[in-house]
Amino acid sequence: MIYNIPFIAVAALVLIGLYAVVFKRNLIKIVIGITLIESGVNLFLITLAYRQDSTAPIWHGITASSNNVPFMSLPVPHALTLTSIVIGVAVLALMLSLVIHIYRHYGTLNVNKLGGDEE
Amino acid sequence: MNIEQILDTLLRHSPALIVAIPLLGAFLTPLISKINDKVRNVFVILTILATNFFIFLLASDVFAGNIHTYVFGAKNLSIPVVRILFEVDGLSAFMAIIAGILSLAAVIYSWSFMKENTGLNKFYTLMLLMTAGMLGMMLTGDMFNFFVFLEITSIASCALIAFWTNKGKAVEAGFKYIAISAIGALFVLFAIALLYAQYDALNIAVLANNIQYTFLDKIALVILIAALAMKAGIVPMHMWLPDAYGRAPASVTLLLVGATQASLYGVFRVCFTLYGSQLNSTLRNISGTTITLNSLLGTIIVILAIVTILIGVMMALKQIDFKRMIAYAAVAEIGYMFLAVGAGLTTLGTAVSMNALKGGIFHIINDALDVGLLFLVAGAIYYATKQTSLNNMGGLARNMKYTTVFFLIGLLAVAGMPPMNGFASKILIYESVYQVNPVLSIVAILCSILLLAVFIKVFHSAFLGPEQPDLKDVKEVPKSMLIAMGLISCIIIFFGLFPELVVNNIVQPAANALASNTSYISQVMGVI
Amino acid sequence: MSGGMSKIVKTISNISFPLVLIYGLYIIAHGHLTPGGGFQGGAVVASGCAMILVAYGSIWTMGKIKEKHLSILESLGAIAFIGLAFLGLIFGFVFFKNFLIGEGLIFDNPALGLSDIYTAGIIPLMNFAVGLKVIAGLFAIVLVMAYATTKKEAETK
Amino acid sequence: MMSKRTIAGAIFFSIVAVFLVFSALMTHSFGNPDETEMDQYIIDNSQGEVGADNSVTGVVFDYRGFDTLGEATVLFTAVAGVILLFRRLKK
Repeated sequence: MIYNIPFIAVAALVLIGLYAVVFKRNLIKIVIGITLIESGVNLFLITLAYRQDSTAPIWHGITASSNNVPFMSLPVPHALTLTSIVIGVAVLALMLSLVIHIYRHYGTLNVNKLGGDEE
Repeated sequence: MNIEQILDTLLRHSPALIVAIPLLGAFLTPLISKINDKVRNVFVILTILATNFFIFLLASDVFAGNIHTYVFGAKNLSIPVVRILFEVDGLSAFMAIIAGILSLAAVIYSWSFMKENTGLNKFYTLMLLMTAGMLGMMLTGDMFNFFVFLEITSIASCALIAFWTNKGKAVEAGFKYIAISAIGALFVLFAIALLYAQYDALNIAVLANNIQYTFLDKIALVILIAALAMKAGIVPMHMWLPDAYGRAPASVTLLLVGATQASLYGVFRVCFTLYGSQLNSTLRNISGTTITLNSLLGTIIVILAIVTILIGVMMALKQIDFKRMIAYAAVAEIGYMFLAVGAGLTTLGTAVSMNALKGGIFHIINDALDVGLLFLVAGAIYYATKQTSLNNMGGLARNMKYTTVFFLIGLLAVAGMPPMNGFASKILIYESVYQVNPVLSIVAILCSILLLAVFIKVFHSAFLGPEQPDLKDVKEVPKSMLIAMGLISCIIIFFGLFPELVVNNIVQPAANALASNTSYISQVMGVI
Repeated sequence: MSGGMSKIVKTISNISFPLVLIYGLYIIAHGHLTPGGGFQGGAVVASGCAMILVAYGSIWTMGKIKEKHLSILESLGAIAFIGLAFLGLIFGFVFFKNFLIGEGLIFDNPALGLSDIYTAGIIPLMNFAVGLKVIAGLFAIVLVMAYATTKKEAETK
Repeated sequence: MMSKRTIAGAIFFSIVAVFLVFSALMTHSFGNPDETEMDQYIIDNSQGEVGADNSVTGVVFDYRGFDTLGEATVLFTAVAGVILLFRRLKK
């Protein structure tokens, strides 16, 4: 039995990401932190799908009325994770474009040195 | 088919169409804009008008007492609920009306306001997407679907906040907004996963029916409320709000007000519907006094609300940038809503509670209209003078007569003066909060007076006063902007003159939906 | 950077691009049978396009295809997707109804219960619509970001 | 010397840490979900109702198809946003 180790890993991933977001002053590191939180949440969703000794929820050449129906893991969390990953890509693309713009304006990625605008 | 049957069919499908039409419009906009700019603008306005038609059609039926459900991909509900469904009750319909009005005003306003800019095809696409996202959040009956629409709204609004990419502050505000909302949304997803892990369901009604209030549910409740309140701009996490409101183009700010309130709607949905059946449960008995969940939650919300109001008003006093000042006033107004809802929560089940909830809900729509109007006026001034700082304005009333009138209406409404709509809702809030705790009510009234003082000062310095030499040949803004501001002003005055009508027909169903979640649950669970 | 990478890289990416393309399309087409689907296959094809972008440089690629064309392609994919959902409203009387199931036309549900490439109703069609959307969308993001950054570098030099 | 910001961050961080660790420990033990009614229904019926061997695709495009529309919209939004941000500013 591995008990709840995967869930502990989830908590660890989210916390590492949150640490980067809260304490790091570099924009790229903050972005990395947000993607780490996202990976943690995705891992949480996908671990929820697992049932002991189960296979992937795909029927290979058999139907539900066959004799040896395999024991399958839960399909809904897979679908949710898929959605969440695509959303993560979208957010990441937008954040990086904003970081590029910020770097062009201020010439730095340090959060503390931003501000003092030209306007 | 006669007209009644057609209307009936449209009514049955309207929950899906309300979201699908702006989405389809958004997908078509890049193609339509190949023709020319005018056709594109007309197309966008027509799309929003069609959406509004369906919203009002649906709302008129929902306010008559029906709850609409719409299952995607199947004719009937089946148990277990595997499919996504939309569930529209009084609260959802009420919020959808706000989003509809705001988006209509925003696109009309943009016609002239944004004319000088490039990239308008994408701008209108994103406006439609943001509208669709807000409406989806308000109508959905599925937790994960709520998360998806939350993300659509925040991604679209982040790109729009940073619209003026040549200004560093705008880009910075956009980054702040996307970082905050991405983290908030991820924690919402985490809480949804916690709920899913226990009950193997994602539907709000099913979850509300099964919820046991275990330790994990408590964690999920705290995470959901904290994350959504962060997106709604409640005080410890309000830092992003003045930046985002202040730097975005005015028409985008108007939609952002709606997006903030969609998050607020999320808080209400979670507190009152998802955990609604657990609200009366006793948490602990300390030496004879029982602490129930609703009183604890209500007290926390009331404290946060008072702090929000105080900080909003105090910061508004200090600002010299017009839009930032209004943004802090918006923070204070959000505090008033929370104050009323918190007061309603502490006294759940009594007549006072019902009055408080009514006041809070009525104030949601009033806040959206009042603050929205002020932002539009600020945008109009920026359009005419290219100034944002109050120090550089003066004597604008001479050349901008209509804008001055609209500003006066907005000013009186925000400060809660009769005969505007703000008075109607704030008097309800003061009355009910006074019965909970007189001190709170007095603080709220004082802050309201301070807000009036803030805006009177602005009115005096920017609109009256000596004319600035470089603002001599300022012209009145174009017609489309006046139409948008006029639309909102008319609704404000109408609400102010007939508050009873509005409270009885629109606010009461929404307040009923907050006060009890049994009809919401039985609509889904009671079918079989 | 504007000239792209060396000749070896260009040649290899020329050879491998069709393979990546076929593999991605295979994943899209078999989405309802094996692991995969529109998003995953689209991401594979888009990464192939990104490989070409890296090998040849963003300025050359921008000369071949503009982001507004990609944007229109993406719109078409999205319209096809939501259009299928609207067709469900028209033919199946519910938004997002899988209206081809049980009709006896193309993409029907097989009698034996085993599904094949020609079953599952609108799912394969939706996979293709989403695949088109993802290919165009992801490639547009990469192209625009790469072009914007290289252009800036060229200006400052 | 810690700044105010760091202290506030540390408090926030530790509160979230407590919440996360508790939720990780309190969740059902790995591989034994308590309730599987909805998912079991999907596993049993995806082949018959949808005609897809892959239950996950059945969920993504049929049972929760509206989510996928939202997901496609998110990507569309991001593309529109990125193109908007990198547009030419002058006409």
